[in-house]
Amino acid sequence: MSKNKEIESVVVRFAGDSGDGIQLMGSQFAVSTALAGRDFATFPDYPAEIRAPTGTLFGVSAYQINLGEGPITTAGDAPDVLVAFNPAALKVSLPLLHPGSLIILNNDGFTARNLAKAGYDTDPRDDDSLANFQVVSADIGRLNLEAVKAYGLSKSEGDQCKNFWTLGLLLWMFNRKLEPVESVLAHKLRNKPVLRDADIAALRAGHAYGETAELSASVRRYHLHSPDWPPGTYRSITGAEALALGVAAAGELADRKVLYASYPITPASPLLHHLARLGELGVATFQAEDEIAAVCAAIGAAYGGMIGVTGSSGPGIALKTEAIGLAVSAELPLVIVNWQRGGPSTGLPTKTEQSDLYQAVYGRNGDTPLPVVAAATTGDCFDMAIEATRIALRHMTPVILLADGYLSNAADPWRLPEFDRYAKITSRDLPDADDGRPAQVHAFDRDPATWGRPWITPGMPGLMHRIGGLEKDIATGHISYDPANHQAMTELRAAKVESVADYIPPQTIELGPDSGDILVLGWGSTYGPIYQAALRTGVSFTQLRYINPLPKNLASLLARFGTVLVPEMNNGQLVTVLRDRLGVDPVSMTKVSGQPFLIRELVERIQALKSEAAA
Amino acid sequence: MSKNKEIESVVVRFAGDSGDGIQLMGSQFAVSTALAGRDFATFPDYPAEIRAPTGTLFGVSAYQINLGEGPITTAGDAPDVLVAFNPAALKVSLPLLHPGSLIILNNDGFTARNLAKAGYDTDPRDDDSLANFQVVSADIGRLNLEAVKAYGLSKSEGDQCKNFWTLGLLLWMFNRKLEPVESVLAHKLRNKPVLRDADIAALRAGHAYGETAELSASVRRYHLHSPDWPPGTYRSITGAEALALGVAAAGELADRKVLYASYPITPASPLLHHLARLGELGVATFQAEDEIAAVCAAIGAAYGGMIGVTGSSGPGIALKTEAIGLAVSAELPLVIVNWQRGGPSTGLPTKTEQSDLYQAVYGRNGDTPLPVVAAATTGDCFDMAIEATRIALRHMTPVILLADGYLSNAADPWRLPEFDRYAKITSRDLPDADDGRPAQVHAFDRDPATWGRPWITPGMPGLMHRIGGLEKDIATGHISYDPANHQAMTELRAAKVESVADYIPPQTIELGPDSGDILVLGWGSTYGPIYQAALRTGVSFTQLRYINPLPKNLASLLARFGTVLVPEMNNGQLVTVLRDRLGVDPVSMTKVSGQPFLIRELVERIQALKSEAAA
Amino acid sequence: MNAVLTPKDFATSQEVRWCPGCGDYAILKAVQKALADVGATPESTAFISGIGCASRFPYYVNSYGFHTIHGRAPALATGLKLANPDLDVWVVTGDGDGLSIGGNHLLHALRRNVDINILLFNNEIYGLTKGQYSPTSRVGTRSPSSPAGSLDTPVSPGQFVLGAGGHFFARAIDTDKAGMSHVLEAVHAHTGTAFVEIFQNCIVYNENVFADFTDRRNAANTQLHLRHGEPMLFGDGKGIRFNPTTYSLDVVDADDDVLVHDETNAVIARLLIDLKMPVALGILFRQPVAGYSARFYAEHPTRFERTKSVADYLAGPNPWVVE
Amino acid sequence: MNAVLTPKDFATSQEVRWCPGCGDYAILKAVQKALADVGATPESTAFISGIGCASRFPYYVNSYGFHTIHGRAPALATGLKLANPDLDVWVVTGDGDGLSIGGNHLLHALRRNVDINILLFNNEIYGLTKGQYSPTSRVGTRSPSSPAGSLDTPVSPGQFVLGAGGHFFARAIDTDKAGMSHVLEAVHAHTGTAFVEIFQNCIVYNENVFADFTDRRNAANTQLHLRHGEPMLFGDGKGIRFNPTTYSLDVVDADDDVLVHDETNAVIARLLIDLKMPVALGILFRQPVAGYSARFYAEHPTRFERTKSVADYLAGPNPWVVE
Ligand SMILES: Cc1ncc(C[n+]2csc(CCOP(=O)(O)OP(=O)(O)O)c2C)c(N)n1
Ligand SMILES: Cc1ncc(C[n+]2csc(CCOP(=O)(O)OP(=O)(O)O)c2C)c(N)n1
Ligand code: SF4
Ligand code: SF4
Ligand SMILES: [Mg+2]
Ligand SMILES: [Mg+2]
Repeated sequence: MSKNKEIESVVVRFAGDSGDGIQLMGSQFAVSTALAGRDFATFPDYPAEIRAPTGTLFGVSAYQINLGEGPITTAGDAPDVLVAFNPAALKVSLPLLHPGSLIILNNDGFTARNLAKAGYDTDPRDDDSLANFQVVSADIGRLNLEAVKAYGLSKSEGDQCKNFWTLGLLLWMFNRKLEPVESVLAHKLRNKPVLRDADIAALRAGHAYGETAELSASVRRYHLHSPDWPPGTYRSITGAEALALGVAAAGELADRKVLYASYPITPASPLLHHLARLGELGVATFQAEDEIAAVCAAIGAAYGGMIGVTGSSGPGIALKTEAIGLAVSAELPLVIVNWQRGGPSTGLPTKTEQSDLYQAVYGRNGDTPLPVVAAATTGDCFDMAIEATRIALRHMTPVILLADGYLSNAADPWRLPEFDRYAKITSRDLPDADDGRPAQVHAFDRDPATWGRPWITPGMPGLMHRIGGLEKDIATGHISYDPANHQAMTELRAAKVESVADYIPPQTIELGPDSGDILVLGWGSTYGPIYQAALRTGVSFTQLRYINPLPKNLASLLARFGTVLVPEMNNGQLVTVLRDRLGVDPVSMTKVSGQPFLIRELVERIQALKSEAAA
Repeated sequence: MSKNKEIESVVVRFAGDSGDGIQLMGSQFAVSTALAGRDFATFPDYPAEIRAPTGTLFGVSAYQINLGEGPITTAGDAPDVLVAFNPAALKVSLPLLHPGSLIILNNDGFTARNLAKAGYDTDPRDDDSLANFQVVSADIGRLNLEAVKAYGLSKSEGDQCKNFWTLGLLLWMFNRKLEPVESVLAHKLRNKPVLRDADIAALRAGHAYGETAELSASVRRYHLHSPDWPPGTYRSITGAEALALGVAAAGELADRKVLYASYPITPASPLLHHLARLGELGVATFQAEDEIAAVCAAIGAAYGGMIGVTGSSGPGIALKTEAIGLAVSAELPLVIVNWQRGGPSTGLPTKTEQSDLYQAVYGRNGDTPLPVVAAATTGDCFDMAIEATRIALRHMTPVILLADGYLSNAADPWRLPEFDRYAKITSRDLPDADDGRPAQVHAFDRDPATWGRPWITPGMPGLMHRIGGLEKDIATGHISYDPANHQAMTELRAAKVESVADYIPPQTIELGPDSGDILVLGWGSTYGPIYQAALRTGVSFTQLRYINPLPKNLASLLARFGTVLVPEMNNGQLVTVLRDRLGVDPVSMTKVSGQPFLIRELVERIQALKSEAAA
Repeated sequence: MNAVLTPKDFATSQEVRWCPGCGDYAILKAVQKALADVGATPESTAFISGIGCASRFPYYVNSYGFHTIHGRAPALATGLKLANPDLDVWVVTGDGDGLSIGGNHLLHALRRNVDINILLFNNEIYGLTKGQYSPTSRVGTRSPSSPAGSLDTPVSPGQFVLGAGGHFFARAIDTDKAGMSHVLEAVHAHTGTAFVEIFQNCIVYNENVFADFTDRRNAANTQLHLRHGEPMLFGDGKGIRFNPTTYSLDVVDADDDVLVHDETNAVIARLLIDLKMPVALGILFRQPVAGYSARFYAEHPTRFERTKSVADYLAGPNPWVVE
Repeated sequence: MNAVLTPKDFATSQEVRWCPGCGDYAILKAVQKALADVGATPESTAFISGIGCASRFPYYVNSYGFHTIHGRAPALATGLKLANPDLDVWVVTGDGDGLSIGGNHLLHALRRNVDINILLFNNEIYGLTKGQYSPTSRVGTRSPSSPAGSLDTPVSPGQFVLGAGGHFFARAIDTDKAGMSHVLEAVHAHTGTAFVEIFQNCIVYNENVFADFTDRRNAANTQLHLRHGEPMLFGDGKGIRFNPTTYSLDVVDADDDVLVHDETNAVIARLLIDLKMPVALGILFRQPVAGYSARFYAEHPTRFERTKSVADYLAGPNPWVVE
């Protein structure tokens, strides 16, 4: 059982080889949890290798889910239940567990070879290394094969079903119906009837195994309350799914088609994959030859009147920076999504990090400011995609939307938004081609409130004009080398980004009093753990979604607290921005391990600050 | 005569069409000035077009030189003498002049067509628009053609000589001997004897024109004192020439060959051109297909044991950032020279700016710190190229050296350094291949003082190892996805850059008392104008050469002044770095016009601060 | 389609900023004339360029124009064409812009067969950056960056285009009005990527580099003007024949059986590209096939029309309701 | 040169991290064997790769190795080769790494003819990023990024290499030991850029995409193994003939006069590249010419040896002295 007092929840971790179907099992368990109306949060944690050699420590693929009454905002610090398919999976996960946790082992995975690969000299099931835990070891492999032998699958094919056998057992432990999972399977495998029936048979066998009393003695079954959520329709959604829907929604709200131009890269690819299936929503995707071509195609599409969106992760964004500068100079709308991952360079592609903030805010040649926003939760990816597009079109500027690897893959329950209530997305009205002014002047006739220019696109009669990356006259839009004009244009570009602050919501406190000793200020995907830590320590908490420009009231909000703690999954990059823009000097808490913050880590740090404050 | 009290100097500006040979005339005048042992500073100011259409305002090419007793550190705010070859040249330059200045006009350039092109309704020589100036108008075109008609050149060829005719006149005004210029010409045109003789004839004719009393009435001749310079051998040098020699010097001091891999771009190309001629100094150049290939080739060369250097300007550096991250991760030495120009995007290619500081300090994905240094003067380009290489090899890291378009083209007198006194450049000692440790461990056995690793290069027996951009184990150098290791490596990379501060000179005051009301803190090519402004206002002045990390004593140095003024040719980028790193909040003075600071502008601002301080 | 437009209607107020005598002037005139001749309209025409002297082109054409960044015009043009397949999209690039930094985007535009017209102004030099050798410069070219002469073997634009799977390759000389308009009209009519190499004289940094075959006085003997279905004749009574033993093209007397130009024949096209003297001009290779941007929409079930609302998608496969 | 080394001497302690059954394993074995066979030494050998499953290669070879960034290996290898022309520099890349993001660097390495050996593992898919279609994927390839099938016409590695001016193009099948060693030894011996397309089976995302010609049971009829100077024979009694009327290759009976493979013939090489069935394997094209890195030094007066000191250069043309 979860050690945490406030919340009735259970943390389950599935771990095995990449080939064991861990991610599928985990996501199916999440679906079942969702349909059972429980709150949850998930954390898929898989290796960089596609199918790392079996039995190796680095090849362990894991899926962690935290479920219960809620509010649940992280996948949990420590598993209460661990399912380990082999010795490597056990060894890698053990340090995470606290004493008393339940460990379910697959005996058939504990071969001499696998034990050796995991570096076990003696079988941990036989020595006392698991003494502090409650261990259930079952011949999952064998039992599964028996369950599916009727279907005439090869040994290896049959073995593939054991994740469903195990899932069946887990569903029994959590008093779940099998139907929902079975119907999902029936649909997914409609073209592979044999495999479908085998998987379902395995699922039922695992469930029966629990049922037939062989376990009920040793294993407690979980009766979790359902959270008291606001009424509405809910679904399970990953950040990538939510952001894809957000991009499509932005197109619908602006009544324009969308071109998402991208080049595959971890962890940005899922967005491309999801958008590739949204053609019916007016979304087209273009897989470019590289990131430079992708951003340029998106700019070309924006020039042509589509909503141009591109996405990548750090290394790919680096390649896009020159072209992003062109979009700033040409005053074209563009949304750039950065799914951050571990850096520098290729770094840790499958691990999460927030270390591209410098790149987003400062990372261009020239004085080239642009708006930067960040999504805080999986569901928030939907809204921030819309916000980013809204800013891009209103101000005619590229906008960087920061997300990260954790958000891309993690799944949470999401209450469907009332989409019909969302405001339309607009840009400056088009000029009258016949009002006598030259088209070149029309094209740069900016709105003094937003500095957005009219979005005139090729094909419009009478408004032909030329744009480019050379400095242009502030009034006529023609090339200009005039010194005073360059000064004026530099100030205009800065003023444009500052003007965004006139349109974004003021920063609000998420939790706790709106003044006091300690405020925890986060940004991006750290929302979940900070929320829990603040809840448990009673300090105030706010999460930044708008990073450049900062909300106008942020300075005064921060001033109401004695200490501001800024936890980041980087080496202190938001702190630089706050020092630069607000002249404040918050306490920086950094974690650059490729792993999300643990609630525990944050709680400890906050407690320490509290005692300092008290002392 | 110069209006400035402190310094006996004269500012001369040549202006005409790109085709008039203005830059050649200017540089020859500079050579003559140098050989006459006068101090000087030059500022070539030419259009982006190769040969802009004749007579147009945007096509005006100008060359300004400030000469005299010195210390002279800028090309001067306002010309005392303007030579204008056509109406456009006059119109563009007029706003710079102060009343009483001497204007020399080429009558033959003042055709109806040219007047129209320059937007003159009436001929400025006839109306009173030049009333406040001393005007000498000569039929330079005609007189020149007469002078060279003996050589049977075509009209247009003959016309090409008029810059030398004019140069001859100027040399007369400044009491210069003709021989030095003539011998330079004789060498330059040794393969074109006819043209050589014609140019020399034109030169003599122009000189004679002044001599033969026709002018001496109206024009005063300048008798400038020579500066009391420290004894030594001097030469005239541009920043590009100095940096090229510095790169070669770094190779010699490290006893390694150099590969300069680059892709042409304004204003970085001159460095490539100069280095392409230094093969005898062990410098090879490689013109790559693009900037990405250039930086990668330089990294490959560094991996192979050469000193790898690449250079570009903002847009090209943007393209290099991904690969620079690889060099950080692989811990390889690399020098990246950024000749900054007007941005954003293509911006103002031929104008100068300092707006790539953000990009240099913060502009990468991931937590990817690297050392950043900047050259302050043309001569300083020599020393900072050596310093950048020294840091790169000592710490095994890429280093960014910031210069700009002004430094690339401007020429100043330079006292030859005593090269034999320069310290050798070294990197960590190589390990003993046979000491039993695996080569992979050898390769990452870092010096705890510099965090530099041994520079093991392919070809060395027994030390074969693998490197790459994935995160690696801090001890073994093998790929590692371990969270704690990533944390440790992130801290190591930060510590490495911080450790550079242990080896760089402390920040010193260039001018004025070392504590007081006002300190002007500059960086890069603003040295010249700030020096003069500080000299004239009596405030203290210091120029930053080491920007990341900052000199250790900088904080305490700044603390000794009431107000710190930071003038920059950008929108306040160094101020961000100072706020971020030192928590100070200096007064920012920005100029983003593509033009260097005028001494006057700085003096006014400093005076204003003084009165505030007084008030 | 508006037949009454004249070349003047495609000129802008902008002062042209090339060097006096630059070959680009002639190209500009030829393109403006061709636009009028084919009945193009300014509003449905867009010129996309990279960076370089050649890439200044869009400023001087009265149409939509985008002077982008170095080497990226084909990628940007691809996005524009996907946004609005009805536009006539022209890409203007140089030998450096297109074949040095921009080579990858040319490759992929060509193999995808995006419906754009690419004009590569080949002057075998980097003009705008003051005369360094380029990827088409001949071995031994002395330039500021190669004072001892360049080492690099040049790339052949034609071989590159065919190697990339291009379906249209043509050549013209900047000042050859007839040749230019013949080629430009074919370009405009072509579906898929049309690529033209224009031999352009940079009088400042590479003067007369093509003079050996562009010189009018000897053009008859140095230029082979190709016409589909017509025999390959040039000079007085000379012709081209395929030699099946050496697999090469021979110059022969017109009466010997001379090759009849089949612009769909890639084998001959590649031999024509390499032909040193005479130099093959006109449409060397043409195989019209449906272009990428056309197929992009045609082959998509809803042609990316918004047939559903996001509201229909929000719930996903497994929603649940909380009362 | 150290003849006693065995393939094992080129293996590292690193655990190989490809999927079980991946074609890369066979390639690794073949390369390690070839290195031993040609007498390479670990210290004078360097493997440079980009990013991708294929690009993990250097970790598994006991030599110097650099796993660089996506698509840039040829550029980095060029710099390395200039720094140390005595090294054997191998570039390992994939169809995405080499022909998608890296196309421009391949183009320029090839046309410069840099002395490096490029092995392109073509599995017609992006493996490492979980199976999106690649520039060599066939039209209609269903993948996560092309659920309705890809539109893009694939690039032909062979045509690209010849179009770029490459002088060596060969092909081999990952699991064909004999074919691999034949090709790899020729690669090692070649001066200039040697390029090999290796058909590599990605069992996870593109299984058996080459099965139609790699399947051993029918190899005799589906594979044409080329040997310079030998007739192009395959299957039982079949051969290849050039048809001078259609300018194409026909499959004919062995007794009809069959083409004798001349690996220096670019015309035939291009036709062989396009030959669908049988698939041409081995060395399709080879024209040894001096490589770039060799010429880089050979053609420089001082070979970049430091024959003077900076001290000699400081004064410049016009120094003056102040006492
Ligand atoms: C990213 C980037 N790199 C380099 C440059 C500098 N640059 C501008 S044009 C050019 C080459 C021009 O040559 P080409 O494409 O042949 O055009 P031309 O001037 O000869 O017409 C270069 C290197 C740039 N503007 N941007
Ligand atoms: C700059 C950059 N863009 C994208 C990626 C993501 N990425 C890694 S490998 C790869 C393609 C791999 O395909 P291929 O080269 O065919 O190698 P394979 O995995 O199939 O062997 C991509 C897109 C990256 N690592 N870096
Ligand atoms: S430099 Fe050459 S290409 Fe450029 S405008 Fe001048 S003549 Fe034309
Ligand atoms: S994904 Fe494909 S290419 Fe990559 S390792 Fe697995 S089988 Fe090999
Ligand atoms: Mg050119
Ligand atoms: Mg592949």
